[in-house]
Amino acid sequence: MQKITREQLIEKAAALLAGGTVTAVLGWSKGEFDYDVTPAVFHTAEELNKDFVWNDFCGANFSKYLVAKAAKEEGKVLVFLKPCDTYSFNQLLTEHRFDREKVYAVGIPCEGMADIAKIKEICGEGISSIDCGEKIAVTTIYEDEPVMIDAKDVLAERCVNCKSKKHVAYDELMGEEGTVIDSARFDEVAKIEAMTPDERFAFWQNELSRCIRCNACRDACPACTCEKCVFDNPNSGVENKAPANSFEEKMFHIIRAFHVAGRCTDCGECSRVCPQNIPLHLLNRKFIKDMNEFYGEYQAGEEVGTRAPLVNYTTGDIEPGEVFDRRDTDA
Amino acid sequence: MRKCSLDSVNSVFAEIAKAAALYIPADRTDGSAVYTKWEEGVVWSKALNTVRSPKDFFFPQMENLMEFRTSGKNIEIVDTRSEAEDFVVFGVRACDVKSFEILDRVFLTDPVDSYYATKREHGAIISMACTRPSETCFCKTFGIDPAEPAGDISCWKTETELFFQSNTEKGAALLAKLEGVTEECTEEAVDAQKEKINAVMAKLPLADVTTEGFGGGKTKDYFNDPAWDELSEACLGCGTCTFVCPTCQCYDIKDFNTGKGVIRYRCWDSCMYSEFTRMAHGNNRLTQKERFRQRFMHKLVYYPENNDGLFSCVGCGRCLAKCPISMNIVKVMKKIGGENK
Amino acid sequence: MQVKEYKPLIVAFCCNWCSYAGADLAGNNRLNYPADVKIIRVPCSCRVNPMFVLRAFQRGADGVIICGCHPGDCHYTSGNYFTRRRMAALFSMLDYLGIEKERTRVEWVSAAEGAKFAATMNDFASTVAALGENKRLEDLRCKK
Amino acid sequence: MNNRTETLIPKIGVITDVRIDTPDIKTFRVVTPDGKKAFDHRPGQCAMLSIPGVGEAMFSITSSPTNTEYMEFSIKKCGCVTEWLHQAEVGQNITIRGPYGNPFPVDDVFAGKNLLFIAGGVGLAPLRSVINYCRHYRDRYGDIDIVYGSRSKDDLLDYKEIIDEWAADTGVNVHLTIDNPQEGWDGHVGFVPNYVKELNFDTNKTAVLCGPPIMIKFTLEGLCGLGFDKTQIYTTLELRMKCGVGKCGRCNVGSKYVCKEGPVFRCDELDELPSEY
Repeated sequence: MQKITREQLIEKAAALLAGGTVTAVLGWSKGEFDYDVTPAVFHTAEELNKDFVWNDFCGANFSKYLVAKAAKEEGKVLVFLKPCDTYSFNQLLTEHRFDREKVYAVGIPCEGMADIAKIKEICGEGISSIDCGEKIAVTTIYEDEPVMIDAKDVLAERCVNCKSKKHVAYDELMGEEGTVIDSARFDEVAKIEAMTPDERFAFWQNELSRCIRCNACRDACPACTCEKCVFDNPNSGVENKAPANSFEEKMFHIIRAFHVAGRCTDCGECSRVCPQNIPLHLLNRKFIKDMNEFYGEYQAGEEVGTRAPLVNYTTGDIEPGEVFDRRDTDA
Repeated sequence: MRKCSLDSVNSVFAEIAKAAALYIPADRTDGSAVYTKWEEGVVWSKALNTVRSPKDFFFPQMENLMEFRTSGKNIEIVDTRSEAEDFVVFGVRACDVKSFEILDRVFLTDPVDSYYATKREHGAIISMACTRPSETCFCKTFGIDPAEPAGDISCWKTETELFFQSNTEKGAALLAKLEGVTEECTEEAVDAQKEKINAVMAKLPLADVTTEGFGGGKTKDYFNDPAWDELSEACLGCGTCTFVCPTCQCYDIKDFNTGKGVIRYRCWDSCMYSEFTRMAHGNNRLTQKERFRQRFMHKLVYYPENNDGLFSCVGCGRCLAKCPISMNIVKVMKKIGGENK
Repeated sequence: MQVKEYKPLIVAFCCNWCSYAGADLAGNNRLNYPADVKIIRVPCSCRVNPMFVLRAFQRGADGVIICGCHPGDCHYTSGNYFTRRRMAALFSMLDYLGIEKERTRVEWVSAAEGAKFAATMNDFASTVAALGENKRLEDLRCKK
Repeated sequence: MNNRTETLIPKIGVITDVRIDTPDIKTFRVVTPDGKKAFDHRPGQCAMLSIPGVGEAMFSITSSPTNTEYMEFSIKKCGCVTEWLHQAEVGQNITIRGPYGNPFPVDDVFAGKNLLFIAGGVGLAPLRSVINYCRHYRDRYGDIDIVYGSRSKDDLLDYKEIIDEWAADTGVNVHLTIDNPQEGWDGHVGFVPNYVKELNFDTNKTAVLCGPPIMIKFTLEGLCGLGFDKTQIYTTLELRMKCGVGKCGRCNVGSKYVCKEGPVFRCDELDELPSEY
């Protein structure tokens, strides 16, 4: 259950609209069921009252939408940012992808988002309603009584390993400021690192072979804001619409992860949107973990204007060959 | 009608697999179901449906069409297809079976697409009546009865037994081969099962979605609807909906230079992609709104106009479940259709 | 029939200012290194995009080595420092995906180090040869 | 399986002649390796040409169906396929498949009518096939007027053929124009739409338009201004195509596939389609 209520957010947005501070509100719009929430732009209080939602399924990171919407809207755009979204927000500002003056950012605390797949694992298909109270009450068409689920048990992976409840950017903050969390987000990476090369290869072969190259990971990623992706450009020589074989699957994901390395804030959108449940965050976290180990702790988006590790250097950097030596001696 | 007990379903699979490759829905490591080639040890999934639709078997995401060998100014065209082999797809839901009719009307109308036609000839479909539809299901909207799936053989599953009914010559021949592992039976249990399914269908949250107002000849009514702006506002332009869709059939033909020759292949394409209609001198669909509109207009207006009113959607619910931003055909139908009623 | 000895195909990206000249020197001094090392001259080692490395593997390379000026000696002042970071990250990722780490290497070779160039190539080629053909990052379409 | 037509597998075509028409347009003569015409076609139809590894693209067949020996394609350099073709030499193999699309209704609607052809730039390419077809069966048609404009004298396609053959025919009137004055040009100067208005044609004609979209738009307005009805005017559309047989799903305008139901459309039919071309 979220600490801030839907009504509080509507009230805030309506006041800012009425006061003329903003002309549009980027928010979550309700869907057919209680969990299929769609990002939407609201312009009036009526629209907000009708369709605006804030619940445990508002996972979408709005930062990337600002690139298009801030440029499109005439006035300022109000955006609600969860703590993890604020990192992407800063990162996009660092890269000059939108005009800060066009945005009014309201930080909202987040207690973690629920993963509908995990809920369905517990109560099966046929959900008729979900009530996000103290416990999540899920009613299905097959049972008379709702199934009561502890929100902790169905948290999305990225929220289980939440790295920070702290808002690193906002014009206004609702609720209390959180803190950076000492998360266990690299544990999974370390587990894979500890496997033998053969096991690692088999693991990733199994995961990446599911890729259908729908590009959802790329299109949802707040770090992927190239005007024209190399994988869409017919003149690049690597453009393709289907993963032709295991090489192309790997190439797409290695290059994508590499291109966002140092800029990826680990918001977890890639894994959330993947229709084939590929744990793409494990690729990004590998880069983050490596760079933290090689070049010192760095969190993309923590501050505006910082230099990412891959566009920086020191004269005493570790040699590519030593990377393995060090790990091998550690092991 | 014939039946077997659920405990002995593996012997049925084994019997089918003797003569043809058999694909059944099986759970994979991430928890979702996928059509998997059956062999001893592969377990039939309890999931309602697979993430990817069975259109893959007839219209794969990628298939080689031909090869070119070039030397100097000369080109040689090599047809690289090998002899097609028979295969059986088991556990296809009523909605997905219907999708083959929709694909057939595209690929089997003159001029016939031989790549697709060959696979259709060699493939047999064993369909499966639904037992636990999901909230995302809305096949009834398109006149599909999940209790009466088509296909070469239809199956019904009860708590303990599996029932078989052949619908085509191909199905009858296949069922005849299963005589040793199935037994003759009456239809009572199946009728009871059908009633059960129908009772569930009425309770589904999307039971009231209607195609009323859509169909051929409606282009002018909907094309300039201002609601397209709002609906497409959040669309990321990814291809998820088109790639999980059992009826999306747009494709691209591309060449791959291997260094030793050129492979010409075809792969799925998505009208959601910005490159979809790009030409040397420009693009006629410049924004995501136009691409988004194309997809739904095609399914709800253009396709029925060219195909006797048949809609190019079967209500399988895959796009509802998989869209990263939860925008889908149901929301579009309710918005655009609702406004224009 | 005699079995043909397996010879790995090595792609070496060499910086124009140091390593390429180093390769030249190795040649002038008649130093032996495997003929299956295909040298691609790049203006600076940091010109090597991760895509180059992957596509070399796609097109049939069994090992990829990147040679540049010694750190501090870059013709463009700092190019090879970036190479060092990028390739450390990339190679670590390839290893993470289970691709043999011995197939990739970065080596600093100056224009005066013809002998080092030849020795490096001999060593790298024999390491890769011991691994056998590149199977984990191959594109079968290119292998027919 | 042999009775099946393999729609996606092309035939080999050999370029037997390359004619440089303008600085950026060349005309290619194509036959099969045994020297025959690859397939029969009707005026206005298209063919898919490709170079393996470069791409496949749709081109209108420039030569008349009455030419039974070879096909010609006038191609302007504008994308990767066309650029490659422009470098090709005589003897180069390409692949060809077709014919695709609906032809102009030369044998029914056009029969007995006075015809007015209006083209701009490389837009003459698809019309040349119709014009030559109509000239071949001259007695079936009434007067023929041809309005053709281009950027400059050098950019006029088939200039020699137009002057030597078309203009020499009885009952064929050729009106040429270029966009800007040029030394050595004593003909008309001005844009095609304006020239059409100046020529003030009577409406007892069936008009066929082809050219850049902007020219089509204004010429159409001009013709309507002269009193033409949209049912008297035909044009051709072009969109990205991959299969040519109405299956790959990208060249549709509304429910019509340009590769199947087009590329020839009557202008009143276009009004029925959504404005997405």
